[in-house]
Amino acid sequence: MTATDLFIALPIILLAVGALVTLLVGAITRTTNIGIVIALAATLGAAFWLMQSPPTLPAPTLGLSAGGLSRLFGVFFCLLAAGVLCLSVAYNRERGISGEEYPSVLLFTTFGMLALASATNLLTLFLGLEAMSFGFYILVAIDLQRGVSGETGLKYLLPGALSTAFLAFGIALLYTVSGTLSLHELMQFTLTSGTPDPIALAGWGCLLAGLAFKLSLAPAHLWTPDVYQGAPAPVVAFLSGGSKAATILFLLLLLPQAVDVSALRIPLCALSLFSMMIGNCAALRQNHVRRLMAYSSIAQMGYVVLALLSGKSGGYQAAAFYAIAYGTISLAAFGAITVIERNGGGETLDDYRGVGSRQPFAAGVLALSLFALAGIPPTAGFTGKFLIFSAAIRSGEITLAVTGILLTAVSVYYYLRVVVALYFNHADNTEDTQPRSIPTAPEYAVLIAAATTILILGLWPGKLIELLSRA
Amino acid sequence: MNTSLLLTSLVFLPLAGGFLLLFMGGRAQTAKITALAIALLEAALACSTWFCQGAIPSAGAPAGFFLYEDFPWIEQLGIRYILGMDGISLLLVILATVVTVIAMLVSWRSITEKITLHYLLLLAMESGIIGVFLSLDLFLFYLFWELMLIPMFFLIGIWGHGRNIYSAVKFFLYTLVGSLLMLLAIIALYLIHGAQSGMYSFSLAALLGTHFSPATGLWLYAAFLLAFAVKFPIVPLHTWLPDAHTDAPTAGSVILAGLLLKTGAYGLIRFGYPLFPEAARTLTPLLIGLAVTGIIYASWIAFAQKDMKRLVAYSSVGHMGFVALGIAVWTPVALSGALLQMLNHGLTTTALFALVGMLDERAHTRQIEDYGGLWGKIPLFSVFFVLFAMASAGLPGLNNFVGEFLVLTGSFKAAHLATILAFIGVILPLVYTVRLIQELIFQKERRTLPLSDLTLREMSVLAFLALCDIYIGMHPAPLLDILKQPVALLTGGVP
Amino acid sequence: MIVPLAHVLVLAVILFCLGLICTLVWRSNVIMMLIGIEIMLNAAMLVFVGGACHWGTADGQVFALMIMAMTSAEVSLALALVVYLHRRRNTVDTDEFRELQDQ
Amino acid sequence: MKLYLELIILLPLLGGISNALLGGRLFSRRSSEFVACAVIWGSCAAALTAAYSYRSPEVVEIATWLSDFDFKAPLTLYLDPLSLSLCLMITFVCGLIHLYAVGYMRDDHCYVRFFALLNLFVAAMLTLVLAENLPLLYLGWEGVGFCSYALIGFWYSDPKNATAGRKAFIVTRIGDIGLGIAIVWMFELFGTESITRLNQMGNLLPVGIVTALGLLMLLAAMGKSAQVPLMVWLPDAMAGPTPVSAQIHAATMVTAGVYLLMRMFPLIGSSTTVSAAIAITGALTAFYGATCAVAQRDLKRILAFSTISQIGYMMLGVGSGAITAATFHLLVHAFFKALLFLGAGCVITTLHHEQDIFRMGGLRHKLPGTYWPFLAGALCLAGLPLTGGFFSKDGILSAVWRTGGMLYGGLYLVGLMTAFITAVYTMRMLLVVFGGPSTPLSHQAVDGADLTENKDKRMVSGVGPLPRIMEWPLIPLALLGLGGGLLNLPEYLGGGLLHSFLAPLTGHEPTLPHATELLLQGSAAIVALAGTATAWLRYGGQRRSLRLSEAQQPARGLQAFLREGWRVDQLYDLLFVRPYVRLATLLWQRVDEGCIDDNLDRTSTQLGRFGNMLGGLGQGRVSLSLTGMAIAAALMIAWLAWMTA
Repeated sequence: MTATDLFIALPIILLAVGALVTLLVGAITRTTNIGIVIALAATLGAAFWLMQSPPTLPAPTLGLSAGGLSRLFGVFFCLLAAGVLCLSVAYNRERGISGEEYPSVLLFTTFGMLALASATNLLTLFLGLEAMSFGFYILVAIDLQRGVSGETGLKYLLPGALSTAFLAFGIALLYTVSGTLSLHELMQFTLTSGTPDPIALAGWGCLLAGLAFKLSLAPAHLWTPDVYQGAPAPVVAFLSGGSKAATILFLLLLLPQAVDVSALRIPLCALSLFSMMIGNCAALRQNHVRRLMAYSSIAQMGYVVLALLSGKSGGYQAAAFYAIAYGTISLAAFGAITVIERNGGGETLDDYRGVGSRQPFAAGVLALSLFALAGIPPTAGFTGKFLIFSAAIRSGEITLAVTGILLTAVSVYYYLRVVVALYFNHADNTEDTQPRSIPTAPEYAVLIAAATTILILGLWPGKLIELLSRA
Repeated sequence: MNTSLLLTSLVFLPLAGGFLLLFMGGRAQTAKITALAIALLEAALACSTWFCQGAIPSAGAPAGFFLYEDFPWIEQLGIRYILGMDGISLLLVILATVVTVIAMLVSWRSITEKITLHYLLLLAMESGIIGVFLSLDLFLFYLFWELMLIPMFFLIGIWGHGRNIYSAVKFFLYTLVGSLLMLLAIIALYLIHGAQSGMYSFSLAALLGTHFSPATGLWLYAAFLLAFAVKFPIVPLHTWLPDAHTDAPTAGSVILAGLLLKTGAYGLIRFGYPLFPEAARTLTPLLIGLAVTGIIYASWIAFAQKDMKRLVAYSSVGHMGFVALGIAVWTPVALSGALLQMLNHGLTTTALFALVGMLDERAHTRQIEDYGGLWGKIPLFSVFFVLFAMASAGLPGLNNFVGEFLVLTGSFKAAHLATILAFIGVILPLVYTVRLIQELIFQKERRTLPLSDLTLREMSVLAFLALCDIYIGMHPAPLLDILKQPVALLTGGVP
Repeated sequence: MIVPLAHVLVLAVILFCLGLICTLVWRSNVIMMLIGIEIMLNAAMLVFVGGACHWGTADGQVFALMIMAMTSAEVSLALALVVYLHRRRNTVDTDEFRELQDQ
Repeated sequence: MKLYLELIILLPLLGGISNALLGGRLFSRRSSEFVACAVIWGSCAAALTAAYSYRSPEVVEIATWLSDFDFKAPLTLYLDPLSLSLCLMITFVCGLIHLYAVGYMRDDHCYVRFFALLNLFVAAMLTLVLAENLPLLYLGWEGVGFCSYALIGFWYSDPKNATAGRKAFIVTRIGDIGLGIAIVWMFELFGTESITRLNQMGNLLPVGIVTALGLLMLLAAMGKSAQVPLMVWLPDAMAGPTPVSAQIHAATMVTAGVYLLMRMFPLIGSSTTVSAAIAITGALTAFYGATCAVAQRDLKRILAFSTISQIGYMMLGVGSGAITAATFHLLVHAFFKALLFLGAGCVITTLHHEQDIFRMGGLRHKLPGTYWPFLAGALCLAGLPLTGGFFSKDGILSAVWRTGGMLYGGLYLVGLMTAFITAVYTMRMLLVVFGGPSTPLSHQAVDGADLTENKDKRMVSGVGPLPRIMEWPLIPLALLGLGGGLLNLPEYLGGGLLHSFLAPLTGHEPTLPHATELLLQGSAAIVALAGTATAWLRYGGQRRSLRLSEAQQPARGLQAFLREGWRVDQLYDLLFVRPYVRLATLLWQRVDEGCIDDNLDRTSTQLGRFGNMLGGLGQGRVSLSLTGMAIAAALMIAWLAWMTA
């Protein structure tokens, strides 16, 4: 292992070590928040390292690199994890989720994401993805006091394992065709111009099916609402923002290297269309806020696929932008939901009535993120959608773009329902009975940061777009 | 006068003021007064631009724009921050500031909860609308276009009555469907222009010369038209409007009728026609047909209404039909008539909604059949009511007549039959107006209602509007002069 | 290589399908579903090993090893969950767990 | 001159505005009344000065109004003999009526509104008359319409009054469609709206277009001047206070249609079709009005129908190209009809707002101050020889005769017949109202109980003797009516003043040989006398009480048909009003809400249901989730396989 290797791997190592230290410290002392503090330090440290380090060549011996994209996403994952950690403090305290395993697993998950982000070959990529998924298997079911936690875990784990099988099989087939695991060469061999090898295509089919689960694309989306409903809110924020972004990154590391992705056009079209349609329509009458957000995320991923589909004409940048934007919005939305749900607040739209006046700050952030999801300017969601549809039109996917935009209009309806519940419907007499829960300082910090990012990405997205197009 | 950032401050002063209000959460009275002060300041600022007409615009300004600001914004996408003001924008911006002040004043007492938020939203709304009237970059335009929806949504939803949530959501969705397709069209336009010229830009001036195949142009124009037609609203895309108006609070109705509807017409004038002249010409018969249908259909329906606000709302649809007609035929006289009609409709309908709101505020009913004999009880109110109702019915000497008449004069050459039908449409407003006057103002009192005559605040608002109405009705020349140059540039007429 | 790659692939596909069917059909017992998934992963490993032999590189074999390690971790996690679920509801039938669904 | 013209219009306008703004607060009642009357007389003085200094037609531009690109409609006034003579008449008659109104309204506390509107009306009417371009004329045209609307419904608390006002406004506005279209069309054709310039350009156009334009203006005139078929509003308009009826619905506004046609005659007169149409409309209306008037028993309605009829004469005159005669009749009619209305107002006020002529009687002795002027007016109306009405009506009839031909010959006969009926109903009215013994007001139940509805509830009952100010304006009017003939004497008596005054405008109108003229006048005189005799035979002396007792019975047959104005109201109600109202509701509830809106709502509901179904796909089962993924994989692999194959 050379110095460069170390240089590149340092943030990953930092996270891994952090995870272990957290566990150890937890075993030694029972001080409540020490684990979270350590985890926070690790994530922020990793983020800082990634930010300040200059771009380097790929690591000679490890399957790692520190290119623009991976560093950008690395920073994003670390900051997201830090945000989720901050959100978790109060939530976990009130839900009785104690112990060092929470921050530790969270760090481990981040570790997986970071490994994925800096992977140069499929093995690292796969392992990173799996490491991340492992973390989530545990995280979604970590609130064992809750009756549905086990079910949530089951509903995430079983399809997750199946998707792993598909992924592994797909990668195996691709490897068989190309004889290499290096991303670039593998892509050159498997998605050539002209008619590609049937086995390679079968491999891509399996791979996409596996990834469809992670991205919760229809028809592999059925787990999403259940898991979103059952998991602790901060975990959902991480799941929705982080794991999806990581999966998008997985595809972003693969697809741009291909010679010609037109073979995958129809499957991707179908995935995109089904996801947009099912996600948006199913959310229309949903009364459970988290399930609603889950369907929304299904739909949003449909848009990302639309971007990936029109990759060469700016779609990859759009997808990357949207991944980050969506992650930020998720953090803000579920952060707000976390705050709202603390103190045993309800989860249905009826319970959200009058929250706008009881918890103005959280409700404001939630409303902002909902508008962002709906693609209303000037938010990150709008810029993202703008980039996606630009790419789609540029690559000639007019029909899909028009369908997508019309479904966006449909989607506005259910986002508005939440806003309506927050602000318009006055709760009957709940004003006095329910305590006013005031966000804690970390929550404030995270929500403000996320909301600001949403607005900045909406108003001045230039910097990020530039970074992405350079990467 | 240094006018370098005048437009920017015009756009963002209300928004900044709104943020100021955020810090006054509890002190409603202070917030109210601050908001009004900001709105008045804004109005003064807007009026000050009147005197900039002679100003020499900065380099690069398109012809006709005497104030112009152009800064890079998102350079990676060729998006610039371009604001410009010509005669058309000038009048509409002044209208916007005035109507906002009026909206604040008419809701001075009727809003009793979340007062700060109410005024904050009004200010935010003002920013959005002024932004729409000033932006010359399509991306920026779209941004403001969407931005102004949100405050209105909250205004209807929080302070509305009846089925306000339904109406608010309907309003939002209806307008959004149109504008999202317009977004696609904007993107397509941007890409087509970029591919042709190699320079990707959203600036209106740059995009003006883009060539399309007829089919492409038609589709893109159709998307633009849809977005604007919903806002307009052009029959049959109007059904959101009666609901939104009926259930909105007075300030909401005032802004909706006075300003929001104008943005649709403005968009069509500023962007729709100039960008796609050929497509626009192809669809002119359709637009004319819809406009005339709208005039007759909406005015006819207005006759059957039982709810005053609904009646005024339908009348709005009818009156905007004249604007649509004027734009559709695109002759200099008709277009300046249409622009003037926008202004007139803004003033008159604002007044009518304010009046209805005042009645509602006192008696808590908007059913026509509950009132009667108001002349005997509240004569001052009745005088204003008759005046504005007559203005709305197009009585010569009052403002609406001028606009309608110019539209009809200008459109006769282009569309004989449509104009003749529109003339028939002129009489229908009179029919429902005199019915409304009769049932409200005349006859005997039908129910004992707690009515009191206008307060000083209400009277000053109405008197101001009345003066505007009469002034424009009798001496529209200054306004027409301002419009002359931009209209000539748009239509190719000789000023 | 003694066995042609095609044969390996056919076998792997058969295995994969068997595993898949097992997972899909045996819904009354989580353990059986997990076993089905294991079979699918084994099919993948088989392809890796076959591919490695075909190309004469070690990458595939390393991958297969990694999958093994990963699988064991996964299974341990899954079993822990199963135990937990069984303790709560006294059943391992997955379709019994339907608390979370659209109303 | 500019100053005078400005003053003519501005004074009433200022009077109206200042009364509206300050009346009741700053002004005492007296000063309100004073201002209202003073401005009209001031205007009259200005008109007189203008007449004095008048040399030749003059165009005065006061300010810009509508001006946009090539479209120009400035505030420009045009003074020519026609507008000058009308101005003089309007200011003078209105001045008298204002004075009268001071007395009439002395117990009404809404006097401010009344006088303000009355003044505004005069301003609008003068604008109409003096306008040099059509949009400005339209401004006045609609302005008088609005004032008329507001004044008919002046006693608004009675729905009947308000409805009458509304009807008047809407029906006249229907006619205005024609004017509006004509205005924009002429702008398209000539590129100008100036009346003087338009009138010079008539011969530039094909006759067809001129005809169309003429018919459009005729439509406008039908509305404003209550000609068949748009005459239905005028009888109802009598719901307004009597001075309003006198000023607006007898002397001035209703003649605006005639004025418009006269004004534009150089343009539209070149089409014989238009002339014929105008003449036919006029004759028909004259006949219609007269026949209806015969059967009425409401004093004001008699006068209203008589007005319709007399304006019909004017139209007939215009249609025959006799602008002078029409103007002459217009002026004289204004004098005597205002007089009759004012007289009727005196009668009605004295009788506590009783309007049924069959409950009146013996007023000759009770109200001598009213009776004599009223008699003069009636003589004029009946067209008895040597009165102003005789000469003016004869002028029209001889013009019709002069035009000749089958059509005009027929129209002449109709005119003559109408003259006969006119004499009948005039004398009937006179005899029934003023003749016979003085009977106390009886309140038997009679047919037509609706005749008493115009009572103003707020008027104090038991009005004392008639205020002097209400009677003396009758005298100058009576003198003018009787001596009106002097204005335009026939050729054989030395030629007409008006004729030569209007000559620059009308060109040289051909005149008949003196013998024919005398013959025609003789026949007209005979007809008028015959009518008077007929009326005397039926209502004179003892037969009056017979008719009075007959009137107790409900009207039947022809009488009822005529009394209800040929039942045109019912017909229109059936044909237009009810379908309009029904369709409005239908469009709203069935089309707008039932179809457009409902379909949208239903679509969204369906979409929501569809979504629910999609959401329910998972059923919360893990196995289905796995199946979904397997399906995704299977489909994709199948597609990819199919694609490579």
